[in-house]
Amino acid sequence: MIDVLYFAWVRERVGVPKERVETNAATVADLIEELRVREDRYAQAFSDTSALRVAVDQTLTSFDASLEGAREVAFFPPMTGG
Amino acid sequence: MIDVLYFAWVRERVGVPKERVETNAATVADLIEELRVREDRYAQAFSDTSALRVAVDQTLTSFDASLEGAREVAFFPPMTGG
Amino acid sequence: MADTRVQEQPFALGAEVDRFAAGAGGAGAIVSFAGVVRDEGGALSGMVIEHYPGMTERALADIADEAERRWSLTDALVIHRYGALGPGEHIMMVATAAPHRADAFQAAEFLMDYLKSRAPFWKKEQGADGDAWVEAKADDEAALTRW
Amino acid sequence: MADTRVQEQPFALGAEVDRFAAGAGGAGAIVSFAGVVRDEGGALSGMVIEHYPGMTERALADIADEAERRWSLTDALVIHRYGALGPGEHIMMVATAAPHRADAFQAAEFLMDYLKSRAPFWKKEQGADGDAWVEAKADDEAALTRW
Repeated sequence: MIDVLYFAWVRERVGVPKERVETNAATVADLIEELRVREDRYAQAFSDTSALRVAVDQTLTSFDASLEGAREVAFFPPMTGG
Repeated sequence: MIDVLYFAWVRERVGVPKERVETNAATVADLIEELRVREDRYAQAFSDTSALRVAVDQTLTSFDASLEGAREVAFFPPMTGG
Repeated sequence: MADTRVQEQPFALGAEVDRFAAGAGGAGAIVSFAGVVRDEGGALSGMVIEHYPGMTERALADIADEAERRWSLTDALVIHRYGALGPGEHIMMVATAAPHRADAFQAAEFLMDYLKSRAPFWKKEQGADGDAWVEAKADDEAALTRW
Repeated sequence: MADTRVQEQPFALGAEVDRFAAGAGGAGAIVSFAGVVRDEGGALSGMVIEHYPGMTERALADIADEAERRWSLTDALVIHRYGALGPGEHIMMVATAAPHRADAFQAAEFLMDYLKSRAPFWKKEQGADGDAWVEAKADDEAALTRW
């Protein structure tokens, strides 16, 4: 079980800001593949991963990052702070 | 006749902030030569012109600048504003 | 030690600058930056800023720490708002204090470049044609390469 | 149009930043810089700033005009004091407002570089060992070459 968070238009496409996901995905990329085949809204949100960023346990990382021991994964578009 | 102004340590060496000088000097460098031979305090103030800056009519210029029509010449060390 | 704040409520820019300057003992140079909601000639009615609670606080503290490691600063401050903001409202500010101006300026620019692209905030602008998420600029990502 | 002021009396940094920000319509970015009298760990008891009345006002206006020519600014402000100042007092400030942050930062740094070396001010520091005119730094003159 892992907490998956969505922000900005990723959140809007998925339809929820946060959910607990039952998964054995080894990496972020594996988790994305699992989600993508579940429902169309996930397929929409993850249609272009080059437009997405990911954080594992609140630290920016890459899509091939391991999920071993991870409690929280977040998907969002490039940040627009400042 | 021209107004000559001195600032910072140039003023301190010359001993006055401003004076009217009777001169027919054609350039700033000529004026400096005239002053230098007058009194030792001028010789002290103008001993190293590389440490001095000059403005003619309130505009920074060079020592070979003409004094034709000039009303005011000012001598001072490099500026330390800001 | 840098002070970093993430908050929904407005902040008073001038009062923050004064308080920061008063506390930055020994500094010869104080730089501040404030980001303001533009109205784009009336085309924008406001914006909503979403953020990632928890990660945001960590990101701001990390970015401020990095600035204090890289430059000789006596203090640094970052305040960033989230939630709904109207035109003319202050979105965020940074302030830096240093013995010399080059450090204060560079650290402030560094903080801004990193806040733009590495702090988890997302802006949605509200205009006459509806709402739209602000897209990250390639320029902003490129700005990071200078540090 | 830039506002430039040469004055003996103190100015209120935060209040000036607020007033400037409020008047800088359409700007997305507000940068301010303040120069502060350092006490050098108690070694300095203050400073006296001499200036060239008449030329100072012209130099500040010219420098601010040049900044507005070179960058896309919505406003600029320069305030510079002269006379006697104690440790911790604000010597001067600049503020710039622009649609984008790069312009605001660059214009503020440009203003500072030019004020340092091209505005007719001279600082005399008062220390335990007597008074001494501050010497211009080669770094400050070199800083002008980047513009």
